[in-house]
Amino acid sequence: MANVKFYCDSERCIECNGCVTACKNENDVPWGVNRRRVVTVKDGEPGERSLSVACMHCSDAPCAAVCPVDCFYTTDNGIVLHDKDICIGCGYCSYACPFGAPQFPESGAFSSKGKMDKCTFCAGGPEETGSAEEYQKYGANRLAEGKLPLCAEMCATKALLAGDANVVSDIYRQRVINRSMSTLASNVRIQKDFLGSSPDLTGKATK
Amino acid sequence: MSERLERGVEALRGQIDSKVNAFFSSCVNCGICAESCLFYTETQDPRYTPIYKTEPLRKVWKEEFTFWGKFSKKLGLTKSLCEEDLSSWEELVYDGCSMCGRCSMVCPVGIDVADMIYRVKQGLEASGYSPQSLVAAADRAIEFGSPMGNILPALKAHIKHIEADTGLTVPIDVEGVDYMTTISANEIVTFPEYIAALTRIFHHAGVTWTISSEAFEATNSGLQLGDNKIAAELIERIVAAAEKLKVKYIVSPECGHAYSAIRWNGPNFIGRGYKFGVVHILELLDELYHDGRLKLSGMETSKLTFHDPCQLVRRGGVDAQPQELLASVAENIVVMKEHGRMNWCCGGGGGVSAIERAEEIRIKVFNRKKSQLDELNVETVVTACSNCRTVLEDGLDANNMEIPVLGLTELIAEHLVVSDSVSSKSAGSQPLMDAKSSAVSPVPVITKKTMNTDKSSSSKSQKSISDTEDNLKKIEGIGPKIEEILKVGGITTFSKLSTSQYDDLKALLNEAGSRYKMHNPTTWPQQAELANKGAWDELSDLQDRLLGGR
Amino acid sequence: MIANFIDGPLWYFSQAVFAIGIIWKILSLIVGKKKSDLSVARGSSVPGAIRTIFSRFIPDKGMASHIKLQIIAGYLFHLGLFALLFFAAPHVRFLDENFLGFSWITLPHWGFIVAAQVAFLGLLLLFLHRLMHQVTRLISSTGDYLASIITFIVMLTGCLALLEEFSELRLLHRFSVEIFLIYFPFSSLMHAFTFVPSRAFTGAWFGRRGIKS
Amino acid sequence: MDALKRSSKTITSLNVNLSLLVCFIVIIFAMLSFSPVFAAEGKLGNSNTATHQLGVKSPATDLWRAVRNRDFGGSKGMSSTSQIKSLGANTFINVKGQEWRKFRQNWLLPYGGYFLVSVVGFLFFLYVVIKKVKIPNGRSGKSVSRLSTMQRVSHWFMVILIGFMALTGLLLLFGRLVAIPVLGLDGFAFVASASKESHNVFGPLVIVSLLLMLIYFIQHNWPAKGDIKWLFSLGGLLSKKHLKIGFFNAGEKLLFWFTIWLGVVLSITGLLLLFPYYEQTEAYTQLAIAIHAIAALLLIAIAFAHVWMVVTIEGTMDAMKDGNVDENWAKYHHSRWYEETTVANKALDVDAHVEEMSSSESRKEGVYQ
Repeated sequence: MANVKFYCDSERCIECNGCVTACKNENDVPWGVNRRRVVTVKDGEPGERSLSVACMHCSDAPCAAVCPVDCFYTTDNGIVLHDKDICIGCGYCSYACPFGAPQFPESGAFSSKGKMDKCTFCAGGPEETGSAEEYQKYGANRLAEGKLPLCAEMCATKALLAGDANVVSDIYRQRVINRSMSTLASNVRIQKDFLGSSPDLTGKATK
Repeated sequence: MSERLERGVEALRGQIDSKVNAFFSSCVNCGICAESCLFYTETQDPRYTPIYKTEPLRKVWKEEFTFWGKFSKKLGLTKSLCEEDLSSWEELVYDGCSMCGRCSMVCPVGIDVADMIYRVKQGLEASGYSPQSLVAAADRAIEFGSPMGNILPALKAHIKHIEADTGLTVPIDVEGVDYMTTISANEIVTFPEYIAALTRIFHHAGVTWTISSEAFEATNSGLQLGDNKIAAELIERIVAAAEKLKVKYIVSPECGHAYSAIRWNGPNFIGRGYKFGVVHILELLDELYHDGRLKLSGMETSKLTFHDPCQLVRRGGVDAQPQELLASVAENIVVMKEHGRMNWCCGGGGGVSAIERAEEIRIKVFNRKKSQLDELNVETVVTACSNCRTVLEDGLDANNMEIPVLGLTELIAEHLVVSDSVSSKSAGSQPLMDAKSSAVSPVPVITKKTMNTDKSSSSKSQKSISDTEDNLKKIEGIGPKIEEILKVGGITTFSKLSTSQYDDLKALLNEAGSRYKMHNPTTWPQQAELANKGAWDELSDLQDRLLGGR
Repeated sequence: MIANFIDGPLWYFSQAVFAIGIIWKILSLIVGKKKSDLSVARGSSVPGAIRTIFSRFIPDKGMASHIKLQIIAGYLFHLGLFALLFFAAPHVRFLDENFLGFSWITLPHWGFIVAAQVAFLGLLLLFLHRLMHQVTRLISSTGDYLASIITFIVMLTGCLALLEEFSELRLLHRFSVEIFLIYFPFSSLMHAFTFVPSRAFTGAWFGRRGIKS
Repeated sequence: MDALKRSSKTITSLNVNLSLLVCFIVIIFAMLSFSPVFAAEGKLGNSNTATHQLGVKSPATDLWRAVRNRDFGGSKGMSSTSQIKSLGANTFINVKGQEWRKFRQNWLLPYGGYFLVSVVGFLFFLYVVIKKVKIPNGRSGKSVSRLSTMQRVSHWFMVILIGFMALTGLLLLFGRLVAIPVLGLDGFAFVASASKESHNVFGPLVIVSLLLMLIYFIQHNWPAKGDIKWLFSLGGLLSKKHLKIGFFNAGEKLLFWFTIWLGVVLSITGLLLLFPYYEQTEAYTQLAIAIHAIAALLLIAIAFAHVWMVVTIEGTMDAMKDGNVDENWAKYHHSRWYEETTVANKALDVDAHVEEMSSSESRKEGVYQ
């Protein structure tokens, strides 16, 4: 199977937090643990954008590199998973991760970290697929059922894309092209209106 | 197992009861008791740790009363109690413990260590590992009625003196009185003024009392030795005498050890209760005082402190009475940093003072008391135990400290209101005598002069009882040893000394040994002349000018 | 296999040894030979006994400066251990589920950790004092060292298992507790129970004589 | 003389070793401090070119660019927020994570490991090659009291704690490299968990041990005259005269102060690590781990050197066993201290003797003034 990836389209994300809710609901994660979050930049300013962030399932995952007990592993389809039976809750992965994906259930006021929890791409964990232990420890294993992660499936604006990296990038590339075309089209219109020349739309001389 | 070891183990085994079981089960060897024991704090030798002294008993307990001990004994893993143990513990237990019971007061799990050490003593005694001096004393007590031998004649002599001096009668073997007074040997030999004081106080308060000629001795050598049979025999004598005289109470002397023996241990030694009561002399005095039968006048003004005898205050329960009595006759009382129930022992209790070989360590551990006294800087020490008193005097002597040690009963007797006293013809009954007569008076009297800082008169002066001999120690440069030498040489009185020639005196000293050669008797005849004339003030002036009698 | 043994037979065996050992000891103290005191009492023994049971919690003032370490470390250790034993959430839960059927207030997580630290501090200092001070070095027996070490191991394994995620660590803790329970009745650890009768005996003795102890 | 030469060699080599160590630390710190600068410069360059880029660009590109700019330029104009309220949720991309990873994986693990192995290997080499420094003239049998009970208690308390912390800390640091091949993933996991939990529980006790150490040892560790001489002559062995050394020599004082200061650093960073979820500490936490690890490795190396010294110099251990040292040892290694104590003791002894003499005299003869 090919690599799977998340991609969030900032032009489409409307910060509805539907993905967050879907994730929580589907994986039954405890309070305080947010496998996915929506971050908004320039909130209320011109150029405001939102992005839904979770584990990016990096190819060269920093978390896996720094883990002192080597509890991370990457599946055939490029999903970075970890073994909670091995995790000791040291938090090193969270120091290395650029996306703030690793989450720790806080146990007690001394903030002793419990075992790390993070997005599994709805692919469960090392336990037997579909078993109760798997669900209890890692949440749903939708991938085994042939489904994509619920966050992406629930995304109302289809901003959050998940699935085969090639497909995701195709979709996104198509979107970018479409947006470019529309931008170009509007540019053409402007040029036509104000300059009176007919633009070349072959794509060879766009500069 | 040798026969004597077997006897020892058997005796130790017999000592183990619920109490010992609870104590040893609880001991975690925390070592706190060490810090409460003056034998440890002064020597810094960890072997003097109180609980360590009970090790023979613990060994027997462990081996025979615990599952693990029995088990490992079967496997041959434990080293049983052996004779070497007993012989090395003899010194620890007899010489290195005054049974003062301070450890029992501080143990965090509440072990009565002193009680356990007494139990160990019984094992050691049964196997014959006990100090010769104590055994001999016990033998004498059984044979002659007193650990110091036959001292009845001495007692009678004292009584004769007392009667002559005070004009009062000392009732002997009188039936049907309220109180039968017992006296410890030490008081008869060293502090006979105690008997005089008793006589005057009882007369003053109108107490009917008597001394039994059969059982006047209160010291119980069996208790010191750890031999319950001897202890029981000695108690039986007193009980028999008391029953014969049909008294209501036995009065225990000041001696704390004697009090413990008759009051607390006695009934258990003989296996039955008494038909009469036992009171300590201070309890009785306190009662009389409260009833208003003891009228006291005058206050001691010198700075004094009370040394609490362990067996009396800590382990006998006579705690408040001495304080009250002392407060009634003295106004400048200071207390030691640790006082009352937690006062430090003088170091001579539990028979230690009777063991000759223990003298070195006894003097060493006296440092504790010394530093306590140094802190206070007192002029007088009062105590209520003849043994403490002897030990204190010895210790103070050894440390060159000039602090008189007084007995509380005598102090009380000094302050009886004179007018109430029937007989005032005797000089001895005058509470405020001047120093002149005290030197020649057969009944030593504690006077203001002595109480104060008059360095020329040592507390030892009170000991002199003979009227044919003068207290030569009054002469600066003469101590008890030299006094002895002089008296052996025929110089017993001031007048004889005043007529002696320098050369004769020097010859006497040279004969006595090299240690005495250095003494210079030049001024002695001159001093003696003044003393003989009774010119005490002049003598004192002279002595102030002299340095070391030269 | 080993896990089953530790959670099963060994657990019950250790409990039995512990319970029987303590009952046996206390019975032997009650039933055992006692000397009756024939002397006339001045005070009464029962109040004295009760008094001493509590009064010995407070060290003598004059002694305090000489036994600072034993007092401080001793109190730290015993209070910490007591808090851990009876107020740590896992223990309360365990007691609730297995023995009592009811629970009580528990320490928060940070409280647990502080209690553990306090107890460790006390125990380590006491142990080192035992090793280093001339008196305790002389009088301590192998049993005393063993008792300290076993207690230390029980506490340590307990802290290792704090995360409550690794069954091996929980088993280790339980195993060390079992060793502790089995060793308990045969050692000076018994002072946890016998200090009461021991103080009571002494207190009664002093009480009879009218002495505050 | 032979013994002198031998120990001179050992002490020289130890000093070389120490200076190597110091250089190493300096290098590490230098790299640490420069690496972010390099990284920042690179990124800045990129963003500059981006602004000049012409043509159509994806709006998302701007977004990511802005994010990275914000991350490097502090709060330069761009804020990010999230509905999720947890520490770091507002941060879009934490670029420091990569640096931290680089430091840990590329610097700390390899060089830290080499450092520790080489120090231990070197000390072992010295231990094998250099014979023990015997007490000159052998043991006299007489002992001099050197350390009090509490001094020994606090020392061993620290030894137990630092030993334990070092063991668990090293397991966490190098366990993946060293222990996993032996124990396997599952086997190591519970060892590591136990290490982490106990490391956290015992950590604060180190502060107590530092305090005890300060209280009971600081009196002997103030700089004194002769210390510099000692250092320059490498333990008194380059000087022709036998150096008179007080209670501790300069090396021991250095050991003490190194331990205390490294201990303070370790305590502060360690406490930060104990509370990782307090606001605004994520960046500090990363720094704290780095400092904590370096300081710990240094302290462990120093501790090994200390152990080696004690093992090599006969009779040193006695002081920590029962507080007494052999008289000859004291005369040789701490002559000034020995003289001071013996003079004081003798004075006491003489006093006591005189007093005893006079008191026994007076007791026997009854001389009363």
